[in-house]
This record gives sequence, structure tokens and C-alpha cells, in this order.
Amino acid sequence: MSTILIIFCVLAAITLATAFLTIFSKNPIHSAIYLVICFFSIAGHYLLLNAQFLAIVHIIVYSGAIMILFLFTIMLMNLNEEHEVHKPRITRLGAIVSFCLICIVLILIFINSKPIVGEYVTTGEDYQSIKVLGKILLNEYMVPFEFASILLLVAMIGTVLLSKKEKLQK
Amino acid sequence: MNTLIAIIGLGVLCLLFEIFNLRKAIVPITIIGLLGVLGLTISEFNSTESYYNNMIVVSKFSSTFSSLFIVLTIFLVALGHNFYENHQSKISDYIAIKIFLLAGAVAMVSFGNLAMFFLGIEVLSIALYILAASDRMNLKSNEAGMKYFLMGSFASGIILFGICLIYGAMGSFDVTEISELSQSAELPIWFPIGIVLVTIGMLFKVAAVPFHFWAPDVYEGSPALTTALMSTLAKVVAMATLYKLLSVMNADISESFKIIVVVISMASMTVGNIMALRQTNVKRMLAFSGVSHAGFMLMTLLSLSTSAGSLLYYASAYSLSGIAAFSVILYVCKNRDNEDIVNFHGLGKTNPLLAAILTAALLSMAGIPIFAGFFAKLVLFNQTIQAGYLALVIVAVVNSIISVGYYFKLILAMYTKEPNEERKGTPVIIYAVAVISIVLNIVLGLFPSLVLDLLA
Amino acid sequence: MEMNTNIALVLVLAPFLGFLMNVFFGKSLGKLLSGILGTLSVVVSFIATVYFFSGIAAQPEGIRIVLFDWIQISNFKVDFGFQLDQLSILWLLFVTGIGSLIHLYSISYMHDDENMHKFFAYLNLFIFFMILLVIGSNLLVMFIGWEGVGLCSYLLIGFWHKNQEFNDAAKKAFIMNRIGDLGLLIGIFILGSLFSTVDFATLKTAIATAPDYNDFWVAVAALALFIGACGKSAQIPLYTWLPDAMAGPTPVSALIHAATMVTAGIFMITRLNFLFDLVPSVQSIIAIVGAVTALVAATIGLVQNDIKKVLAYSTVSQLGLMFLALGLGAYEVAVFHVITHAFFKACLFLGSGSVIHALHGEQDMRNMGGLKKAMPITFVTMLIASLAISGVPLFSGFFSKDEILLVAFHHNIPLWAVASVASIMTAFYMFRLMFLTFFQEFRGTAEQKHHLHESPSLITIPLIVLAILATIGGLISLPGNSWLNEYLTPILPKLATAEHHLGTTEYILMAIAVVGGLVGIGIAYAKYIKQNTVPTEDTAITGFSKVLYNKYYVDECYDAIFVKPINVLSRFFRDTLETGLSALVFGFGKVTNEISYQGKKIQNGSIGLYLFVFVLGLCAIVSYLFLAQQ
Amino acid sequence: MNNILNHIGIENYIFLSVILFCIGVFGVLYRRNAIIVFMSIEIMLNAVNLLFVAFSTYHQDAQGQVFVFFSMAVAAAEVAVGLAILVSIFRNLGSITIDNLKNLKG
Amino acid sequence: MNVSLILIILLVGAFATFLAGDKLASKVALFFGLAAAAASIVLLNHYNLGKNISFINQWITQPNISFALKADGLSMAMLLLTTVLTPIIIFSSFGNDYKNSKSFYALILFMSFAMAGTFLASDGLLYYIFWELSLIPIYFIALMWGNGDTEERKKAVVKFFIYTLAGSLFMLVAFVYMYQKAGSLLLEDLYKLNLTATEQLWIFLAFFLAYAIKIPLIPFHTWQANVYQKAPTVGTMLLSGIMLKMGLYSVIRWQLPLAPLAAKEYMYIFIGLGIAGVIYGSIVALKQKDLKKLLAYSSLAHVGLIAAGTYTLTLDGLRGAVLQMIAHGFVVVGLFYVAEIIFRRYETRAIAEMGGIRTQSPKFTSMFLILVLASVALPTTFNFIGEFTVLYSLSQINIWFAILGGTTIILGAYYMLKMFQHAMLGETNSKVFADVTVNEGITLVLIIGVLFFFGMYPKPITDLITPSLEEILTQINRIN
Repeated sequence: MSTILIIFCVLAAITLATAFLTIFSKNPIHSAIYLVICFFSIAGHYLLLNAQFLAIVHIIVYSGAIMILFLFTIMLMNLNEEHEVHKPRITRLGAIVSFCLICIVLILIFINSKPIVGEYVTTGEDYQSIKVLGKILLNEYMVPFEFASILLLVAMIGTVLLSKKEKLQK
Repeated sequence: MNTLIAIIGLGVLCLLFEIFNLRKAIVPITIIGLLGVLGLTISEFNSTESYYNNMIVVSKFSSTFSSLFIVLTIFLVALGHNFYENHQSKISDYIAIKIFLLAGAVAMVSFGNLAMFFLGIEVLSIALYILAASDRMNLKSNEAGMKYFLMGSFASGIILFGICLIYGAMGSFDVTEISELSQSAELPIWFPIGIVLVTIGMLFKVAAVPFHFWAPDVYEGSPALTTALMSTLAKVVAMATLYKLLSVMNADISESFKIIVVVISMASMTVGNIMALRQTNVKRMLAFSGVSHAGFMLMTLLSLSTSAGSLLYYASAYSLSGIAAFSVILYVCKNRDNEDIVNFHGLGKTNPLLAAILTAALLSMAGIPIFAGFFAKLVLFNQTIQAGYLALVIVAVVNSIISVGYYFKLILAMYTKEPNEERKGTPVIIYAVAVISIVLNIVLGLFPSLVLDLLA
Repeated sequence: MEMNTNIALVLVLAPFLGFLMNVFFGKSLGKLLSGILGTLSVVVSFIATVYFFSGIAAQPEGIRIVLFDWIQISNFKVDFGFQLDQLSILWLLFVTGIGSLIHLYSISYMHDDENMHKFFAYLNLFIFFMILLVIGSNLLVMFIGWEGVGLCSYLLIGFWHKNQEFNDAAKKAFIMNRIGDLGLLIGIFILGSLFSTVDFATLKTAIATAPDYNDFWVAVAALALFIGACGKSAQIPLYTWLPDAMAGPTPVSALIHAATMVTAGIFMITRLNFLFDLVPSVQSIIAIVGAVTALVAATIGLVQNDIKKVLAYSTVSQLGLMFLALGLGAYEVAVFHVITHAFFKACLFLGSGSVIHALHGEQDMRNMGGLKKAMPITFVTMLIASLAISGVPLFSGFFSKDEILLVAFHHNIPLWAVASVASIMTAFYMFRLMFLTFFQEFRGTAEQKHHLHESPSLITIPLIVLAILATIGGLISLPGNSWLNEYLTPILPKLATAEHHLGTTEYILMAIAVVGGLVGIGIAYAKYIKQNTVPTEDTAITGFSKVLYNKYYVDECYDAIFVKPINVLSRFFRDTLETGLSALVFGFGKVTNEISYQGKKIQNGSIGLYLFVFVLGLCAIVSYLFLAQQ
Repeated sequence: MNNILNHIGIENYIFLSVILFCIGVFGVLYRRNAIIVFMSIEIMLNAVNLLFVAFSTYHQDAQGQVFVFFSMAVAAAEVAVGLAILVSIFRNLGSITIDNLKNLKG
Repeated sequence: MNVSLILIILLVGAFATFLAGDKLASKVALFFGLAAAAASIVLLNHYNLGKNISFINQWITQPNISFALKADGLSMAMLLLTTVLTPIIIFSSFGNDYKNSKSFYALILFMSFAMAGTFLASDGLLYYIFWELSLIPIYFIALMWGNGDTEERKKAVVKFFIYTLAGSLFMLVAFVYMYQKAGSLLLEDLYKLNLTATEQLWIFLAFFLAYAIKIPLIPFHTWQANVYQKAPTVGTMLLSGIMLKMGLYSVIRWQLPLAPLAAKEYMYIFIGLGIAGVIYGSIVALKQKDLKKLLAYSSLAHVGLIAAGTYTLTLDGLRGAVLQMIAHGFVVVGLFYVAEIIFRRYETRAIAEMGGIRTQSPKFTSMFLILVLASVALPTTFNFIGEFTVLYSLSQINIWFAILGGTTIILGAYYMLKMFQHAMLGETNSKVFADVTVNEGITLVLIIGVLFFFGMYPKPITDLITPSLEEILTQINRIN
């Protein structure tokens, strides 16, 4: 077992464990913090796969922006205490059943499928440096890139629309 | 491509109008703009071109469907004039969101790359989440937005996972490459799973059974105009995209997959129609009716290579009658907190014109001749029998019969019950939209070749 | 030829014109004028008939007139045409002749009725249809008349339509006739498909020339036609309408239910004699039915107290005798009896009408008696007619009835016996009627007694004429020297070769019949004159006579077997089956609605559930596609 | 440069992200707290992102990573909108338990 | 000049009536109805002179559908029935006041348009469209101008609509299926199809469902009585006089020639069903308390016989059926009109509440009686010709069919006379019964005149329909 594999396993374990903890912890703040850890471990995976730029962006976007948004909301609503009503048994059962089902089904399919044989391709070319990514993003993927701005614009307008107080018309 | 750019430009223009305090002009300008865009799209009709590394592919398919979307948006924007009377300060936002939504829709039918597809569907979805929740003081609207958002992002996750697996199998997001690869070598199993997951995500968007549960709740809770948008534009867009997705990426889908489609189609029709029978809320009823229409439209997936024309026709017929119906609903339920069928009592006496329009719209949905809905079903049946699925057609026929039950419930309410209160005011725009859309519907019914031959 | 056509049209249309005039202008014409109009129109027909009668000797093959194509059937077409031959002219003669007399009679008889013009309209219409029946050149034109006379019978029985019982009787008559009509139609269908024609003349040649025909189907056709005849001529089992039909005004009973319409069955069978001759089995059925009818009706007639009912059963009985003759192949004898019967029975009915008229509607013989002084003409004419019907020698009935008995004896002794018993009974009840009505003391109210009078001359003249005819009618077919047989030879070719001789047997039989008749009269005399018996009240009737009095409970049986079940069935269908079927259809809707109602519970608003189903659906699809397929 | 997947194997990444994805699904179904449900959805998206990167390495192709950017943008937008909706619900209802959202049914 | 003219007149008439306003509506409608009648008589003349009055034009390219109106003798006869009855029906309504009469009369003309189209269409889809289209106006007529309790009426009318629609949708499937085989839905193209026996059976059954419900044959008749009762008389006349003939016409025009093998194979079953309808309808009619319902069941019995006639697949059966259709169309319109006349005076349709009218209104009674007699097929009325021919054809198949079918002669007389007796005869009614008005009289006399004229001289109609029926028979007897 190579070092890399060990690192992978450790990271994977952290990822999964924190993901679980995110879901199971009663306090939303704790959940949020576990989730941050989870994101960090995923960033670790990215680094492992040599995608440094992505790892950084990931941390900035998720841990830096999205999670902060979550935390702000939690605090805004003063949700640090557990308000959640007791979940009915049927809900839990349903959740567990569907979790098991989807997990088993997907994993079974992948196990059943033909294993990938032989070496993985190694072109040796640089394909994931910032330079390359930038080129692809702004050449080939220029349109989606621009379009993503529309997406964000819509989200922005929407958020404003949903939050801003209306001027009462006379 | 030009269409897309023009639409986005128009959206931005809307926002600018707000800044320059030209709120009154927004709706008319937008409509004129959209008409211009429509002309632009039609002028590009015969060109098949791909833009920017095959990100956007303009073809007959995309331009016809885009035109349909634009027409629908024109109607929806026009209806907005009346609907947002009391929300003047936000009108530009509403309109702009709708325009961007249209942009997403156009992107979805003209994508050449899965990235565009994904972004398009997300623009559409996010716009819809916002619109659903836009009546923010209303708990129902909140609930609708929340439900739609949660389930929608769940579905987005599934779509994303599917895209990811496709990418894993093919190493590319470009549909032409994917389709070339899919025919050649032995594929990793990731590819079909990816396709299936994307399909399931899209089935959610078109509200097919068993992924339809959100639809009635969301339709009911959302502001009526949003419901109109969802049940006409959004559904048609999702269906067209699903069709395009499957037809572009793999020429022939497997037999067992077809069986799945058949089963889902049957289930959608049956569940949708049966559930609609006992609804008293008109929007909810139309939601279930929409579920069943989704089931009908899914029949086109059984003969992918030939059925684009029928899908276009069905979509046009369905959405035009939907617009007509919703404009009447908007009129009737304005200033009321629900859309209960009681509100429609005696409409035949108080407002015969609108009652007639609603009747015509419902008859079209039920598939009664000379309305376009009839031919839509007919060509669909024709195609499906040709593909060898007689049983499906028979189920569809039985469902058409059931559907008459609830469509007529509404018609009966309009004509046989006594009106409970007078409605005042004659909003010209609503009349215009209703009349134009139903006339278009009937014209389609009288001259089906107009549309059927476009994609033949 | 043109001349003939025109006169034939006059013959047919005159009564129809009378009908139309009476319908449209009757009310404004006034009673007398409308009566005269009605009578004249029939007289015109009679004159036209006489014209044809006088010309028939020169044209033994008869006159055929085709007016236009009527019905087109794939293998044959039906003309609207007339056939004036010996048989039809004979019938026309007494139809229009007696018809004229009865019209005349009605002018006086109906003069109190506010709807007299209607009465004449209906009578004219009846004559019109009767003429059509008789002169139709094919079965279908005959069928028009056949149904048409049924309709008129319906209208006239229910003439006093305010009384629902009369209406019931009318309805009953119509429906029972229709049962027969169905038989007739079936017969027509079979003949049509076997021989591709329903025209009498072509049918005759077709049957004669057909190399081989299907015996069975011919027999079925004959039987079906006979059922038709049963309905119209009141034979078992379809006879019960005729006594009820007495609800109509008495002239109607005389015209329709004694002299003309009820003989239509005999006419039809005689017309189709060539067909019936082919099927001996059916002939024997006809004979048996006729004999049994004669006997049964006669027994019922023994105890009836309503003067018209007695005559009605007598009519049924006499018709039975005619059918007996038909069944034995002696068509000419049947025809002979039809004619004599028409004379004396019309006379009897008109006489009874005269009596009823005098008593202001009283029909129960128990309330009559001793009328011979007050109404001498009526009495004498009725007596003559009674003697005729009883078969007293030299009166017309003697000859005709005797021939029937003779024929019966030659063919089948039991049938002869039955017929003889029936005629003895006839003699008995006819004289019972006479004695109860005209002899002894008057048993009615003083009021009635005060008003007793002889009827006016318009009533008595027809009576006298008919009485004369009833007396001398026998002359047309004297034993051994029969004008009638000669006359009918073109229709009944057999007659040409038949030998006529009177042997000892015949004389003995004649004697037996005469003695029998006299015995019947004697018993009646003994009982009603000597012992001065008056029939008891309805409630006091016991034993077999109660059964007889109640007509063997046949009506009740029919009611229980046919009418009640149909009504029960109808109610069952209406209330149960219809509702059930309807519920079945609604059931589909209800079930779907119920499913919908239950389905609404699944849509419970919980996102968790929705997503759960979502995931289940996903798992199901994915595992079906990728796990189950391997 | 060696392909790192030679050490780990693409299958392992697939399993990892499948499980992670399923945990996300589980979270959505299991929790009634809307915020946690949002987080679960984020987990799902991240699972996919991880797989994208793995496939990107597998194919030695940058497009996968580019797609992750879009995916992140989408995630951000969704969260923003979602939280906005959540806030308005909270204002109206005083709670963010999604089980309370059962007014629309039938 | 071709048959599309009639359709145009009726359609334009419908719009013109609607635009004419409530006051003029009835007159305008009558005008257009008469115009259509006149036009069809002119066209009949053209047709008899051998001119081509058909009209074919490509309509939809994909699928290949034509706007094809073909006028042969059969179509012309049915067209005449429609266009002659329409003005009569409109005229018959002149004594009533309908609110919103512009819509009412417009719907009548529109329905007439659709029915005329059904009789003329020779393209399967066009035919189907007209067929369905005719449902909508009658639905509204029955719903909005009907009588009785609204809820009950709603139930009945909706059932009617859904039921008939349900039947016809299967017909649509059959058409679509045939389209796959033939590539066109033109009648002549469909005739050329070589379908296997199994296919024919299914197609036959699909058609049968549509027609059995429309005609209606038992046990698919449950909508009929209620709708007839609830609909306004004009609607009932349209339904019974013309619309149910659509079903019978379609059997002859579409069902039999398209699936002859199945028709021959299962002939006995369908004849049996028709005859069962005769007996059942007659028996149920006996105990009806409502005049209109009674007439509805009598209608059931009569059309059962007609249907049995068509399924004999003989020239006589078809011819008799067509003759009887026309005759029944007139007589049933007359009878329903009689019911309406009584209703106008007594405000009731319950037979028990009538009676004793004869003394008050002899003219009316006579006309009623004539209609009753025509309905029970007394010779010299048109109905006799039809009934006789049909029964004859049945006797060719099996004598028992003729006997059982012939019970209509007996049972028909029974229930009709019983009804007549209780409705018209008896002691003078205490309620005043005004004699018929001129309008009412004209209508009834017209109908009676037609019945007698063709009863004595059916040749024009026989000659008109026979060639086309023979053509259809050749199709039925073609060897596959």
C-alpha cells in the first residue's frame, strides 16, 4: 500500500466522518463547523490530485463564502440551540432505507461493471495549471463563463427581490 | 447565438430602466424587444451553425423551440403588467428575471456542450425558485419556494452527478464528441448511468411520476403568474431539453430504457389525471393535468429520430392553451387569496368571453377536435403506434377520457352555477393575451401543417 | 283499360274522399249531411263494384292495375297495384253493400253523438282500407288494408274515448291483431325469399312452376299466414279481443266485427288457396283450430247475458266453422258461409243495436223481455236472422252451414261431430237471446218501458234488407247447382273438376243438422218460455257455468302469462336493471374518483416523503436498467 | 509525471464520491432543519465535484476542473437564493423546520 | 358548386346568428337553416344530373390528411335529413323563449354543421373531427337550456359526454392504426387495405364501441334516457333525430366496409345485440312515467332494429336501415315536438298528469295519433317501408331474428298506444288545453306530410341510396 493510498484513505475517512457528523450533530453551528472540515478534506483530495488552483478556489468559495453565509444565517436566526422537533420514526426509517438502497444500488453497479484494466493514461502534458485552466475557461468555455455571470446576476436580483422591503404604493 | 445575446441584452436593459425610473415603459419595451428577438430567431431559422467551440448550436430544433419560448414569454410578460400592478417597485426585477429565465431556456435547447446545458437549467431553476417564493409575505408562496428549491437542488445534484459520470466515460462535455464516442467503442458503464441520472433529473423538471410530487404543491403556492410560467414555459423547456439531450447524445436508446419511458409515461398520465379529479383548487388541478401532459409528451422519446415535430406541436398546443387558461384564472382570481373552483362559478354569465376562452383552452387540453390539443394527441398516437407501443396509446386514450372529467368540472362550474359576486374592470391586456393565445391554438388546430412540417 | 283504372280509383278513393271531407269539414257540415256524405261515398264504391261485377264474366282472368312502384327489395319489387278478380269483387260487393246499409243505419243510430262526423270519417276510412285489403294485387298492398282496418277497428272500438275501459278494449284489439300481423309479415318474408315475389298472380305461377321448393318453409309460411288470419278473424288463441270489441258502437260491431273485417283472414287464405293446398299439415291445423274455436266460443255464448257478447261469441264460433271449411280445403264453402254470415250476423247486430237504441244503451238481456210488441220489425228481422244462423232449412244459413258439416263429415268424423255440437249450441243460444229479449214480460225499469218504441225507418230499412238477404242468400249456392262455385272456379280451379252429387249420406246428415238445430231451439224454448227462467245474477252463477260465464278465464290466463310478466319485467328493467347498468357506468367514474380521493392522502405535503419517493423511483429505474438486465 | 490514479485507482474515487453523495441524500431525507438540509445538498454537490476532479485526472483533461468552477458558481447561487427563501420563511413562520411546511397538500 | 357550400352556409349561419343578437337570432337561424336546405336540394339536383359535387383538398401534409367531402347517394340522403330537419327543429322552437337565444341558435346551427360534416367527410380524420365536434354544441345545449334539477342534469350530460367521447377515442386509435398501414385516411385508400382477420376484429370492435354508445345499443344506452329527458326539446330532437343517425350511418360507411371479415364472422352477435335492444327498449318503455323518457326508450328499440338491419350485410338490410333512419328521424322529431307542445300547456312531462286532451284539442290529438301510428310502422307511413325492409333482411339471415325483431310491431304498439291512451284519452282534463297554434300545426303537418309521402312513394330515396349502398356492399364482399 503506497503512501498516496494511505493519504487517500485517511482523507476519505475524514471526509466521510465529518459529512456524517454534519448531519448528525444537533447543533447547527457544529454541523457547519464539521462541514468546513469536510470541505477542507475535500480540498486535500484536490491537492492530492494535484489540482492546487482548484483546491484554493474551493476553500475560498466554500469555506470562505458559502459557509460564512450559512453561519450568518444561523446566527441571524439565532438557531444555535437545537429546536428541531423529534423526528418521527417513519422519517428516520425512510431516510435510512433510502440511504441504504441508493448506496447499495450504485455501488453494486460500479462493482459489477467491468474493472478498468491497465495503466491510466499519462500524457505528461500540463493540463491543470492556472495557465491552462485560464486558457480553457476563457477560450473554449467563454460562453458558459459569461453565462455563469447571468446565473449569478439572477441569483443576486432574486435574493434582493426576496429580501427587500417594498415601497408601499399609494 | 444572436438570440441568446439579444435576450440577455434585453434583460440587462430592463434592469437599467429601473435605474432610469422608466418603470411604466418596461413591459411595453420588453414586449417590443421580445418581438424583435422573435423576428431575429425566425430569420435565423434555416441556418444550422455552431458558435464558440460548439457551445451553442443553432438548428431548426433550437430556433423553433426558442421561438415558442419567446412567444410564451411575451404572453407572460404581458400578463405581468396587470399582475404586478401593486408591486411597481419590483416590476423590473420580475421582468428581468423572466427574461433571464428565457435566456436559460434558450440555452437549454441550443446547447452544444453539457456545461451550457447545466448552466441553462440552473438559470431557469433559480429564476423559478425566486419567482415561486416571490410573494414573500405569503406563507404559501414561501412554502412553495422552499419545496421547489429543496427538491430542485436535489434534482440538480442528480443531474450534475449524471454529467460527471458522462464526463468520466467520455472525457468531454461536447455533445458531438460524446455522440461520436457513444457509437464507437465499448463504453464504461458510467456513460449509461450518467444518461439515466440526467434523464431522471429532467424527469423531475417535467414533473413525471414518480418525480412529480413537487408540482401540485408548488403550483398551488406560487403566485398565479409564476404558476402559469411553470406550467407552460418551464415544462415545455424541460421537455424539449430532455428530448434534445437524448436525441443528441445517443442516437438509439436501449429497449429496456424505452420500457422505463413507457412505464413512466403511463404512470404520469394515469396518476396525473386521477389525482386531478378531486382537486378543488384550479391551479392544483392544472398541475396534475400538467403531470399527465408530461406523460403524453414523454411518448415522443420512443421515436426520437422522427418525433421532434410532434413534440413541438404538442408543446405549442399545450402551452398556448395553458396561457389562455391561466390568463382567465389570473382575471378571476385577482385579489383573492385562493384559486378555488368556487371563484369560477357563473363566469359564463358574468363574463361570457373569458368563460368561452377558458372552455376552449380546457377542451384543447382534453383533446377535442379543431383545437390544437386534438392534433397534438393525434400525431403523438400516430407516432407511438408506429413505434409499436399500442398498449401505451390505449392507456393514453383511457386517460384522455378521465381527463375530460375534471376539465368539465370547471366548465360546469362556469356555466351552471350562479355567480357569487360581480367582477369589475376589463383588463384589456388579459383579454388580448387570452384571445390571441386561444386564436393561435385554434389556428394551429385548423392548419396543423404550419407547425408539424417545421421539424419534419 | 284506362277506364278500368279510373273506375278502380273511384272505387278505392271514394270512401277515402268521404273520410277526408268528414275529417276536415264534418263539423261544419252538420250531422245529417256528414252522415249522408259518408253513406254516399260508400254507395259510389258499391256502384263501381257492381260495374266490375257486371264485367267480370267477360274477363274471367280478372283485371290487374298497377299504379306505381312501391317498395324495392333486393330480389323483388312490390307494386302498388290492384287485382280485381272474382274473389275480390265478391268481397267488395258485400263489403260495400253491407257497408252502405250500415252507414245508412248509423245516420239514425248515431244522431245523438256529438262526434258523428268523426264516426263517419272512421267508417269511411274503414271501408277504404277494407277495399284496399280486398283488391290489393299483392300481399303488401293487402297488408296496408289489413293494418288499416285494424287501425279503424281501434278507433271505432274506442270511439267513446272518455271511457278508459273502452280504450283498453280498443288497445287490446289492436295489439292482438298486431300479433297476427307479425305472423302475416313473417309469412310474407318467407314467401318473398322463397319465390321472389309477393304478388298473388306471380306467386301462383311461381309455385306452380317452381321445380322444387322447400316443403318445410312453405309450411312455415302457411302457418305464419294462418297466425295472421287468426288474429284478424279471432280464432284461438287470438280471439279474446273480439268480444271486448263490442265496446264500440253497435253499427261498428255489425260492420267490422261481424260482416267484413273479421272475414279478412278467410279472404286471405282463400286468396292463397294454391299455397295452402300444398301443405296438408297446416290445413289440418287450420281445421282443428277452426273446429275447436267454434265449439269453445259456442259454449261461452251459451251463458252470456250481454246481448252483444252473445252475438260476438256467435261470430267467433261461426268464424271457427269457416276456418274448419278452409282447413278442409273447401274454400268455396267457407266463402259461401262468409256471405250468408255477413247477411244474418249484420242483421242480428243491427237488430240488437235497434234494441239497445230503444232501451237507451241497455245491453243486459236480463233487463229486457217482451219487446216483440213494441218493436215488431226488429223482432221479425232478428227472428229471420236467428233462424238463418240456426240452420233452419230454406234460410241461407242452412245451406252454408250444411255444406260445412258435409265437408267435415267427408274428411273427418270427429271434426264433424264437434261442428255439429257447436251448431246445436248456436241454435240454443240464439233462441235464448230471442226469447229473453222479445218474449215474456219486460224486465227493465218503468222509465225504459215508457220510452219503448220501434226504431226509425233509417234503422229498420237496413234491417229489412238484410233480413231478406239472410233469407234468400242461400240461393247463390244451392246444393248441386252452385252459382258461387262456378263463379269462383277461376280462383279455385279444383272446383271445375269437383263432382256435385247428393247421396243418401248427405241427406241423412242434413236431417241430423236440422234436427239438431231444432233441438237446440226446443231446449231454449223449454227453458226460457216454458219455465220462464231468467239468468241469475252474476254472483249467483256457480259450477261449470261460472267457468263458461267467465269465458274459461282465458283473459285472466293471458293476463297472468303475458301481460303481467311483461309488466313485471318492465318494472324490473326500469327500476333495477337500468339503474344497475347506469350505476355500472357511473361506477367507473366513482371508482376513479375514490382512487383520486385516496390518492390525495399520499400527497401529504411532506418534503421528506416526496424525496423518499424520488429516491425510490431513482433506485428502481437504475436497478432495473443496470442490475436486473444482467 | 505519473498519473496519481495509478496509486489510488479511479474506482476508489468513485466509491468515495458515491458514498459522499449518498450521505448528502441521507442528510436531505433525515434532517428536518432546513439549514442542515442545505448543507447536505452542498455535500452532494461536493461529492460530484470531487469526482469531476478525479475524472479530470483520469482523462488528463482540464475540462473537468473547469466544470467544477461552474458547479461552484451554481452552488453559491443556489445557497444564496435558498437562504433568502429561508429567511423569509423564518420571518413569517418563526421556524425553519421543513416539517412545518405542510400547508400545501392533497 | 360542391357540398362544402352547405357546410359554409351552416357555419356562417352559426356566426351570423350569434352576432344577430338575442332578438333576431331565431329568425336568422331559420333563414340559414332554410338556405342550407335549399342548397342541399339544389346540390341533390346537381348530383342526380351526374355532376361531381365532391370536394377534396390536401389539408395536413404530415400526417397525410385531406379535407375530403364526398357526396354519394347515401351521404346526400343523410345530408338532406340533416338540412331538412334543422329548419324544422329551429322552427319548432319558436314557441319557446330561450334566454341568451343567440348562443342557443348558433349552437344549433353549429351542431347541424358538424353533423352534416360527419355525413359528408370521406377522410377518416376529418370525419372523426366532425364527429367529435358535434358533441360540444349538444353538450352546452343540454346543459344550459335543459330542464329539471341542475345537479341531475349535469350528471346526466357529463356522463353522456364522457361516455360518447370514450367510445369515439377508441375509434380514433383504430384510425391511427389504419393510417400506419395505409399512409392516408381517405376512404378509398382505407378500402384498399389488406388487414388480417385479427386486425379487422380489433378495428371493428374499436369502431363498435364508438357507435354502440352513440347509437345507442344496449347495454351502452344508459346515457340516453336521462339526457333525452333533461335536454331541452330542441336538443332532444337534434340528438334523436339526427345525431344517433350519425352512429348508424357510420356503421354503414366506415365500420362494415373497413372490417368486413369481422363483420361477417360475428354478424350474429351484433344482430342479436340490436334485436335485444328492440325487445329491451320496448319492455322498458312500457312502464315509463315520463313522456320523453318513454320516447327515448322507444328510440332505443327502433335504432336497435336499424342496427340489426345494418349488420345483416345485405342490400335489404342496409337499404332498410337507411330508410328507417330517415323515417325515424322525422317521426321522433315529431313525437318530441308533441311532448313539447303538451309541456307548453301543462308544464309537465309526466304521463300520469295528462289525459283527457282529445276532447279539448282534436286536431292535436289526430296529429299525435298519426305520429304514434307512424312510429309503430303502420303501412303507408315511411316507417313501414323501413321496418319492413329491415325485417325482411333479418328473415333472410335467420327467421328467428325476424320474429324477435318483429316483436317491435307488437310491443311498440303496446307501449305507444298505452302512452297515447293515458296521455290523450279519458275524461276531459280539468286543465285547459289550448289548441295547436299555427306554427305548431305547420311543423307537425310538415313532418306528417313527409312521412306519408315517402310512405307511399319511397322510390326517390331508394333510387338515391341504392347505388352507393351497392358500392359499399362490394367493398364488404371484396376478397381479402
